[in-house]
Amino acid sequence: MNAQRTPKKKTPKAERDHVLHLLKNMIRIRRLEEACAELYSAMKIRGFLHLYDGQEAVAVGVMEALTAEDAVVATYREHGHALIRGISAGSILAEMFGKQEGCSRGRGGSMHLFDAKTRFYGGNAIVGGGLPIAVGLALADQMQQRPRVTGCFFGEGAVAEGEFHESMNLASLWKLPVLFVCENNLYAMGTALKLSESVTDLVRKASSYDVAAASVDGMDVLAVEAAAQKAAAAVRSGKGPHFLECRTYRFRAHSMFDPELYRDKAEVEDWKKRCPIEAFSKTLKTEGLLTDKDRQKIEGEAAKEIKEAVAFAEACTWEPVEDLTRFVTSERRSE
Amino acid sequence: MNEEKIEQTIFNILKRIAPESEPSRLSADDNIRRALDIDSFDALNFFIQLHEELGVEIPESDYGRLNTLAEMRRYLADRLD
Amino acid sequence: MGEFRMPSLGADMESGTLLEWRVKPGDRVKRRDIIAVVDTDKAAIEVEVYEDGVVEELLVKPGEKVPVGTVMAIIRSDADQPREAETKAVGAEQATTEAAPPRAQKKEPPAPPPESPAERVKASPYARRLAAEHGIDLKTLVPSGPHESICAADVKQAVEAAKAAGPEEPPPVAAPPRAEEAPAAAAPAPEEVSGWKDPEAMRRAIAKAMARSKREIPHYYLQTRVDMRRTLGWLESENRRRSIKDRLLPVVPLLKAVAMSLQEVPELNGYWIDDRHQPQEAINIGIAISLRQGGLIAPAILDADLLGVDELMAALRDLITRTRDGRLKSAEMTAATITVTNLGDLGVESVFGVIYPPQVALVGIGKTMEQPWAENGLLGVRPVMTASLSGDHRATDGLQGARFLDTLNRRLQEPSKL
Amino acid sequence: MSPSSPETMRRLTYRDAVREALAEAMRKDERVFLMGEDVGRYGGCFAASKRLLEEFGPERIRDTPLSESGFVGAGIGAALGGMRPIVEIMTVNFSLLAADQIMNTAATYLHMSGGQFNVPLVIRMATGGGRQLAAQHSHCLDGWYAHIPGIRVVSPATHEDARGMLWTALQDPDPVLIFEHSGLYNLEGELAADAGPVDIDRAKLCRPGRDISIISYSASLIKALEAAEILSAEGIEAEVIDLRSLRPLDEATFLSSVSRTHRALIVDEGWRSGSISAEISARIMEGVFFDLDAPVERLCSAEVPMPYAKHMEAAALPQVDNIVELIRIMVKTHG
Repeated sequence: MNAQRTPKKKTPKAERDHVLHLLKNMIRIRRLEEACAELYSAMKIRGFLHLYDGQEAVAVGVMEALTAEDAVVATYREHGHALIRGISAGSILAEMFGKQEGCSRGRGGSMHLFDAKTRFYGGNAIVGGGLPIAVGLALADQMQQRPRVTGCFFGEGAVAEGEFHESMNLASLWKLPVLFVCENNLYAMGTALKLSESVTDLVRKASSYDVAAASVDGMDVLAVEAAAQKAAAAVRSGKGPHFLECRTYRFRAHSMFDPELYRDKAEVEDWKKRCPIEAFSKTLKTEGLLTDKDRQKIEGEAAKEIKEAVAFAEACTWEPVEDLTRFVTSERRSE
Repeated sequence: MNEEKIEQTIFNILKRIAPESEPSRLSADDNIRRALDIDSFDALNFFIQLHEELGVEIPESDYGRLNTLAEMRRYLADRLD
Repeated sequence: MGEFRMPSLGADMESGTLLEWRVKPGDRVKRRDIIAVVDTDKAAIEVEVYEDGVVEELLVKPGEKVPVGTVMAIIRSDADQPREAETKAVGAEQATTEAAPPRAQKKEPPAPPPESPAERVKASPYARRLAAEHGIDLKTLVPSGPHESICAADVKQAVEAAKAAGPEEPPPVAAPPRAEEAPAAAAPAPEEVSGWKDPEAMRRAIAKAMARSKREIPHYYLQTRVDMRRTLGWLESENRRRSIKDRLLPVVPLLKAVAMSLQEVPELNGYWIDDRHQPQEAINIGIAISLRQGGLIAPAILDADLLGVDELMAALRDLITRTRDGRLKSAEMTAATITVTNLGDLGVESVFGVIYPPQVALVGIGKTMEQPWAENGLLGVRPVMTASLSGDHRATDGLQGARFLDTLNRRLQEPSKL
Repeated sequence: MSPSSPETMRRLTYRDAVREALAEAMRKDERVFLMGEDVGRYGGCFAASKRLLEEFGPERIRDTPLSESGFVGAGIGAALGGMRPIVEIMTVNFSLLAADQIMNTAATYLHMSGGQFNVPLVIRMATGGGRQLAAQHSHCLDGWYAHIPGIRVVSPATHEDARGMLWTALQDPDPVLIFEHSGLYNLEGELAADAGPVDIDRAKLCRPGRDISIISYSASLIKALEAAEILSAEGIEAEVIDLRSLRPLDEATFLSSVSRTHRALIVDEGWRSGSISAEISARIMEGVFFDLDAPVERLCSAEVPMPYAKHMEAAALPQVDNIVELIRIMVKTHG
């Protein structure tokens, strides 16, 4: 798990290990998602599958600001968050295979990754539904005087939901320790932000609830990390909730069954030029922090991790059908 | 309710439980369970029916005092007045 | 050598139509390149390839609709040699199987002769059951129930009337004999077994089953003495709270303990069939019930492990009543996975029972009686019951049997958990 | 069942019983807190939490904004975070604003997470009609919630249950919905001085009888008992069963009753179509068909949104007279 760090300077020559660690985490996510796409086409993974390609800098940067004690609430596009939070690629893939060794025993699938050990509260597939949960987790921390932060990820589509507004208000009203991370990738499925919001400046919306709010380039992992560190430190010190908009873009379709009729190919290509992995690599090379050999080593390790994870998931087992009705109510109550 | 009526009720129930027997031939001090080959399930049924017909609630701890016709007549008469 | 297959692009996608190839044979492709456009029911979707190599052959033409998984192209990876196209038509057959399978000739079953409304008697299910039990013809009754239906009261009245008229009422168990199999034998039985055959036939059936058991099954026997103080104390306090009709018989906690112990020692619960030990998941406890007219039968309480003590008592009462009335269901006759025989009522101290084939164990319950009992160096008087186990040595060994009796004993020391 | 002596009994309203239960729970377990609209300074819409603010303070008697989805979700989060929240929703109609959180989150978390995250949350709400509150404050949706696996649904009809169910519900590891009928709050009744927790999953035989089983719950139970009293004078002995819990349904109790009386009437304030009464009727058919001496009958609310006018509302709800008349027909025999 990531130790809490103080914010870093933009030219972190002394931080070579750290920047390589960030780069590697983004590459790990990318390779995991590529494997998912392939396994979906091969029918190993079913249901809805939402991939994170392009947005890696957000999960990687924000997770640096959270400690093991903190909680994470995520959405249905959460493979990357789960992986960086510390859930193994093997148990993530096993979950998507529907195997009982999966992190949710195969009961959740791609959209519902859960893990008690890392306080990872899903995998919530109702847009906006996770926000009140994060508010409640923070309320419990506040009432029990625990200096924890609840990191709550959601897309800009959730901003149109009533639960966004109810949660902003509650968190601000009660000064709750929530770090709201809005991943603005410009499209709620296929509807552009400008076609669904009268006010497209999301920071203004959060500010209207007196929630401290900022916007950051979500394609720049160092910028995300710095902003998240600052926000998390404020939240942890009892200053109430923070809202961080990360402007980002998803490179792939919304889900596997999406012909992408709603956006221009050119737009996608433009954003791809700002790929958080390649752009960061380039900067690091220029600054002499990354060599081709470093990159090869990272790629090799990531490929090995994912390859082993796929093999693990393949070897996992199916839960017996007799167990179908388990986990509807708790077993320690029902005798 | 008089003892004769009680006895008739007991006979009727026993006859239902052990149709091949002739309860009226029992003597007052015969052990009924042994004489009519009544097992614990039949015995429970006997008490249930006695309860239904006479409305007497017999605690389990009293079962041991109800082995013979004479004992039953006395016990029930005490509770039925 | 790689095969590029029609991908599955959604949980509900069964097939897709190739719209265009973005590559031609000889083209070099890289992992994640878009090489084809496929039309699904929803829209045209670009499809990527997952390996590096050279397109060797395209097997599906634009416009063709093929099922998910059909090989659409052969990609030669750099390590492969070029090859002859011997298996090129892998997907061709699937590609042409779009035609609907020949429709089976649907044959209408002959219509049953229409029942005239006048013949149909309107009677409640309960009234029908009572009428069947007492041999009353519903057509002879005057309906007084709701919706002009015959209700139970109508049947009861007819039964009373018949009693008053004729003194010679046949006992209910004397229904005509039917050719049933032996108790617990695995023969198919009718839906409901009504009435028992004459004592001689039953005797012969028992003789057959028991002789087979002693001939084929190498029995081993174990027994243990169980301090029943806690169980009886628990039972007494339970029964004190209950009205007569809800009281539990002492055999009920015993059955519950047996069922729970079988969960822990499942080897004893099941069959020996086809030279093979076949433990069963369902715990159906056969209860040896003696019949007043002689003989015995061991129908089963199904899924006894899933029943609480009250349900178990209800099931037992129901089973005994119906056994003695001759109204058992076929499943109850054949489904027992183990048998419990309780001879304690008759003062027998311990039982060494004969296993009902194809079961592999039988539990014997003796009389509970006060006996001297030493514990922690002190001598006291306790109600003691001897439990025994007859085991089929082909299926299990004394170790399992011993574990079972030990578990049973422990269960009976914690009656509140039953 | 044992009759307590008069000096240990006392008279109080159903509302008082609810309030006592709340106060006791707060005193016994400091993780317990009450949250909802106007529960604090106002004292609760139905005055169930009157003066609790003085004893427990605004942290634990927590007024919320009008954000049902937000604060029910926050209750779920707080439960996940180790608290034992009691969330009050003013009326069942308002609970529909939080239906997403109840159904998509509270009821699913344990299962989606493969058994990792249980939600020990209690939600109380007022239900039912009879007070001329018209079509947006009067419905009886207890049975509607009973459709959902993953939650428990209880409907206390008696003072004993109003007093005793809350604590047991708080001990349950899973979400429990408690429906308090608004028509019962003012009802006075007897309660033992030492009344305490009661089970929340068994039906209860309230009145023995041989001729027919009346199966009911909540305020309809009171009407059923009144009807049974009237019928008794005519020689018809109705057995009355209080379901108490609608999920799980204790079918053993009502099936055993029907198998003795051979007739069943279900009185349910919910609408007839797709109701809990339909479920009970089906289970009777499945379980004891051959014991039935008459078709199972149901008395439900008329299938209209609740009208305002007093006489119309009365006609829409099952009433004592309806019960009496229907039973007279059902048990009609040779006489």
